[in-house]
Amino acid sequence: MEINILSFIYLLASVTFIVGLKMLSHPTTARKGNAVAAAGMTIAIFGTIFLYNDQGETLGNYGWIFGGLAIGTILGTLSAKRVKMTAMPEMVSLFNGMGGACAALISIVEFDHLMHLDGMSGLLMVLAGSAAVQGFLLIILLGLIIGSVSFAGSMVAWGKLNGSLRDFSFRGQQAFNIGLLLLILGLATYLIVALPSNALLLFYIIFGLSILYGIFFVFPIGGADMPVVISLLNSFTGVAAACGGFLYDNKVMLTGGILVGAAGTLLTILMCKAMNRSLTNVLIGAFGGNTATASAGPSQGAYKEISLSDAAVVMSYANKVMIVPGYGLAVAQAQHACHELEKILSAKGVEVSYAIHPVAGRMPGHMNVLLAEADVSYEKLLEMEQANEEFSTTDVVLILGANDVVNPAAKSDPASPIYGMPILDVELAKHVIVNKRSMKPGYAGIENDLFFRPKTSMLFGDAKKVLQDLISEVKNS
Amino acid sequence: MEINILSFIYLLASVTFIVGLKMLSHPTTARKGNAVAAAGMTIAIFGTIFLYNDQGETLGNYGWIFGGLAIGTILGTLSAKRVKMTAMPEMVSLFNGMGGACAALISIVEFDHLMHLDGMSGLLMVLAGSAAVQGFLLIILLGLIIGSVSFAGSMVAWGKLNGSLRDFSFRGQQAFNIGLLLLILGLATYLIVALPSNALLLFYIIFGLSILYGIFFVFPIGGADMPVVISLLNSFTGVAAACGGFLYDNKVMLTGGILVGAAGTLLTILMCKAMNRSLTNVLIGAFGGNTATASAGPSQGAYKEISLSDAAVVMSYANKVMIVPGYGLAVAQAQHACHELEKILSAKGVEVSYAIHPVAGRMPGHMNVLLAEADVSYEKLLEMEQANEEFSTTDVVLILGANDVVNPAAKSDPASPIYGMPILDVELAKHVIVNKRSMKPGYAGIENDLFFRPKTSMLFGDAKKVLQDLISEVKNS
Amino acid sequence: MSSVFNWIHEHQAMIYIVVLMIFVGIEVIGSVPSVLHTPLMSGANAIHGVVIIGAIIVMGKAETDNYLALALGFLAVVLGTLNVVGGFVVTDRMLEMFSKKKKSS
Amino acid sequence: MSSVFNWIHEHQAMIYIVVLMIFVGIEVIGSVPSVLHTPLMSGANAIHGVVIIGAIIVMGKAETDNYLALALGFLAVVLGTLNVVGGFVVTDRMLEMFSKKKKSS
Ligand SMILES: NC(=O)c1ccc[n+]([C@@H]2O[C@H](COP(=O)([O-])OP(=O)(O)OC[C@H]3O[C@@H](n4cnc5c(N)ncnc54)[C@H](OP(=O)(O)O)[C@@H]3O)[C@@H](O)[C@H]2O)c1
Ligand SMILES: NC(=O)c1ccc[n+]([C@@H]2O[C@H](COP(=O)([O-])OP(=O)(O)OC[C@H]3O[C@@H](n4cnc5c(N)ncnc54)[C@H](OP(=O)(O)O)[C@@H]3O)[C@@H](O)[C@H]2O)c1
Repeated sequence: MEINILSFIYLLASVTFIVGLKMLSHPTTARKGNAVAAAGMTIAIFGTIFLYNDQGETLGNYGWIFGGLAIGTILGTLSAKRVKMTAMPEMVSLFNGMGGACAALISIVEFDHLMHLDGMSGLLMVLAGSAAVQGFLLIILLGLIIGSVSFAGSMVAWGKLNGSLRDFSFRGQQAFNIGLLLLILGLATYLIVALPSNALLLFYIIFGLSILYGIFFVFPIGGADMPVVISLLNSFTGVAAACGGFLYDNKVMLTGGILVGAAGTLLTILMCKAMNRSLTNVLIGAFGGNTATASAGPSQGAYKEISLSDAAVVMSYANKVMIVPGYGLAVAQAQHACHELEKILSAKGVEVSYAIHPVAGRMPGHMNVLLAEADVSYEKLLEMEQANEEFSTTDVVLILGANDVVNPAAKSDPASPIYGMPILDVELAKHVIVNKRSMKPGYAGIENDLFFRPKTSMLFGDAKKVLQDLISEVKNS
Repeated sequence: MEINILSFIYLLASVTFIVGLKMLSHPTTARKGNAVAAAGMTIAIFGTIFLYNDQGETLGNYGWIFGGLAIGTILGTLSAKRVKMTAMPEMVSLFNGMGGACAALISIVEFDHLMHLDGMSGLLMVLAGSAAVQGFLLIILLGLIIGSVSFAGSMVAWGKLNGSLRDFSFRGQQAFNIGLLLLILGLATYLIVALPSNALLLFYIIFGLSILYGIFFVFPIGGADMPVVISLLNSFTGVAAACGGFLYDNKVMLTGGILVGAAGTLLTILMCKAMNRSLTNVLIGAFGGNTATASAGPSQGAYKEISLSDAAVVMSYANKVMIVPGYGLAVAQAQHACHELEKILSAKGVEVSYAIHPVAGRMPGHMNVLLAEADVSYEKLLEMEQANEEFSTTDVVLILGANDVVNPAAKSDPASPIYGMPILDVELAKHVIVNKRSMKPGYAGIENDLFFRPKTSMLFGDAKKVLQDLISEVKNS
Repeated sequence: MSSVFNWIHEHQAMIYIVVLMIFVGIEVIGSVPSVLHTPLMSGANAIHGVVIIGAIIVMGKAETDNYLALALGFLAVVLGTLNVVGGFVVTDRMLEMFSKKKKSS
Repeated sequence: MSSVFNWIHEHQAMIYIVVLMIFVGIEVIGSVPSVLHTPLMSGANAIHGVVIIGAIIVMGKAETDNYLALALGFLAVVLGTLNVVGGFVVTDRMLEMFSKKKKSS
């Protein structure tokens, strides 16, 4: 009986996942969609705990299970609540890694179980013929490999995003990676087909190599591309979860996993499209290896600086100011100061709005989230196309920690790695003031010709500090 | 072995159905999509014939099967190739009815089979317990009822569209229909639960009542709403086919049937939306019963006529002429004459284009198909929104057999059954010439105030005849 | 109630397929332009002609002395084929019109 | 080759579910605006946390003297829960930002 109810609960949960994901992809219903999926997940979890029944065998170890759930819930909630908005992608990457690790662990325990079979069930297994065992092994290994790659890759992505890991690649890494992958697949095939006596050792070797592959897979990819990589690894974890569904003939794991696997893959492609790049281009790393040379180009001459007070004056007496926020603004946590400046300028009769490039920052929607946090009103945010129409009537463009998204090389230099990406045409405006800390390049690692143009003046310093100073200058002017 | 290949073929066919339907809903891929689905269907059919294997039992009666296939193919191809473009919806309705009948026949044979079970299989059936038999019966009856309703309904829709059946309804028909449906469901439940000794008789009674219900269901609905009804019956037949899938545990029937059931239902709703009406409104028949009164309103005064030669002169000396085609143009098969007139006017330097209302004619896209048949170029066809912008600069609007789609009551009279439907604002133009045969109303059965407006002149006669006369007049003028 | 859950459990796979197929059916034609409504309806109509497979099975399994089954099965095969073949051919003809139109533009 | 067909035949239901789910997954997020990419990724991330159910089964089935299984199972439950709970909470926080933004407009 219980198992019948559980089947129904699983069906319900599968439907909530689909409906939830559907709702998540529309702005007005997104939040409710998340809640719907979460509700489905909750009933699936508790249904499993209390109603699971495999030919009469129910679950035990309730202490351990609830202990694990409690610890996970507390840690998960706390870290998710505490994390700064700008560190969200790291957090997603971390959680994704946990899911991958979970899938890998399940495979490890099940393999261990398979190796130590004894009594009735062991006998049955052998009787059932090797084909069934091989299918079982295949799924266990798939879960192990995909889960491990996803785990290791996510950890590297996390490290890169929070700045503790630097890009790293060596000559021939591409070939090395492919070799490693082939080795893993070869060993796995051998294990399944031959089932040698040292299977357990082989299994752990495959495990280790998969972790290694995950690391080498993500390491050479540029930090700016991490959101794409995380999305890809996300769909990997989905497939790993689906392997669990095959393993236990568990429909909700199967459907949930495949759903994420498919949707995640499409989402990855959509993300690449938003940056006007192909997935292969991201993975083989136009930013990472090949074009390291491009960044070594010589500086294109001299740039002009502007003093804080001059900048304040220019903006105070402008009719229309456009602020272009970028990754630097997020790093400096200067969104509140930025909103402050906007309000003071508006009070002086200046028309202020924000030009939002779709891939400014480090994740899609980064700038929207950031400015929303500081209560900037929605109408003041202009999308790229809109903004590009407004620039020609703008007096001052204030660029705050943005770089690649205003780099004219994207339009003019076919050799540039960002060539073809649509950019904000700030040069249509009368003056361009650029705030950043140095002349160092942005995440694509390339020079920005804009900084050397006659219309441009540099205003060096940390975005938050500079904005605060600007505010007091404007107040006094 | 064969059965394994068949499973694969079925999987492939299911995928082609999905992909085909997906491609069918985009203009550029639609035709290829149809071919993809057809290919999937072909392999599924031949796969079944040659590879089917139910526990060792293969199919026989190849002569009958191929005979049936041949007859069906020849009849189907010939009638589909011969049918006039304007009679397409009737044809679809007819084919849909065939599918419904096929599903009902399958149920009849299987029920008969069940009643005459003997020997091993009969024993097995009884041993399997009544629950299994009941499930089987449920599916057989569902297939029978839905298939029969779809068949009978489609036949009535077909009759209405080709004009051999008139609308017909009586007071309390709605209640009668609901009662009939409840009776059918009640009898079916009784049959399943009690399995009385006179089951076979009961079965045929249910069959007869279902046919009756199908007839009474469609009869009161206005002929103009037939495309919507056909779409709905189409999704019914899909569900009936899916019942067959349950019956034979046949996945391709199941997936194909459910796919059409779901997509057809959505399509029905989309069609209603295009006419700015709700599905209930269509089914309960705002046009059919309730608003027969609305059509009885008195004529709103006098109308003006225009002579052929005057009409020819007005158009020849216009700068811009807009043609509004409607159902009457299709009935008169005047599309070629219409194209002819357009060419002659263009040769005289008049700018001519067509204003296409989305629900002009009797099926969505009717006018596009019709004019395409006469080789009218695509750029000359304006969609409603576009056309409405152009009317204010238009000198002459020539309305050819359109009525409801230019009825201002849709905007001004909340009591009108078509109130709320967007219309073509022909009155923005300088002159309006209306061609129809009489002052009779169009399919919504309501008066059209436009005909009595000062800007409007009537040009009575069959559209084809009138156009031919206009052409010679314009040539001579 | 419990028999409902039991039924769901026993036909799990079928039910999942049905539910997912409903989602697929709805999503797949989500944004169809209204000119394509008729060809799409017609194409869908041809696809449910898959019921022909049931007719073939009925026909192929009928005992050679069961004339009712033979006659009805034969009729079912003919009608099902009409649905399939006629459906696809009519749809193709409709779409041919559209593509002709496209080319001439 | 024949064993592939055999495998397909035997796991038919599962394969249909997988194939249909792939279609659903792709269709469902067909036209997502780019601002929603990150929350959607995060939400999907939470959903694949359904792997926690496997962890619970592993844990619940472990014999009480099999310390490896107990330890790894426990770790799996903790990690899986982190994925689920953290995933949904983070997504909700992101979307909260958006809805606040909407209201203030
Ligand atoms: N949004 C997405 O979805 C996404 C996803 C993947 C990749 N990307 C990539 O990320 C890049 C985004 O472009 P972007 O223009 O926003 O950023 P960017 O090109 O990475 O430039 C950021 C700039 O901010 C400056 N900066 C750093 N810290 C600062 C601080 N505390 N105060 C002031 N300035 C500071 C840096 O210069 P200094 O060091 O000299 O200060 C740097 O040049 C694009 O290449 C895009 O393709 C985006
Ligand atoms: N397109 C769709 O998808 C669809 C689907 C369902 C319902 N409908 C409905 O169908 C209607 C379509 O509107 P419509 O304006 O195209 O057509 P309509 O309102 O039905 O009017 C057609 C007019 O053509 C005239 N006519 C008939 N035969 C003629 C001939 N041989 N020569 C000249 N005129 C002739 C008729 O008047 P006489 O008898 O006086 O000649 C009639 O008034 C709407 O009510 C719409 O809601 C459309």
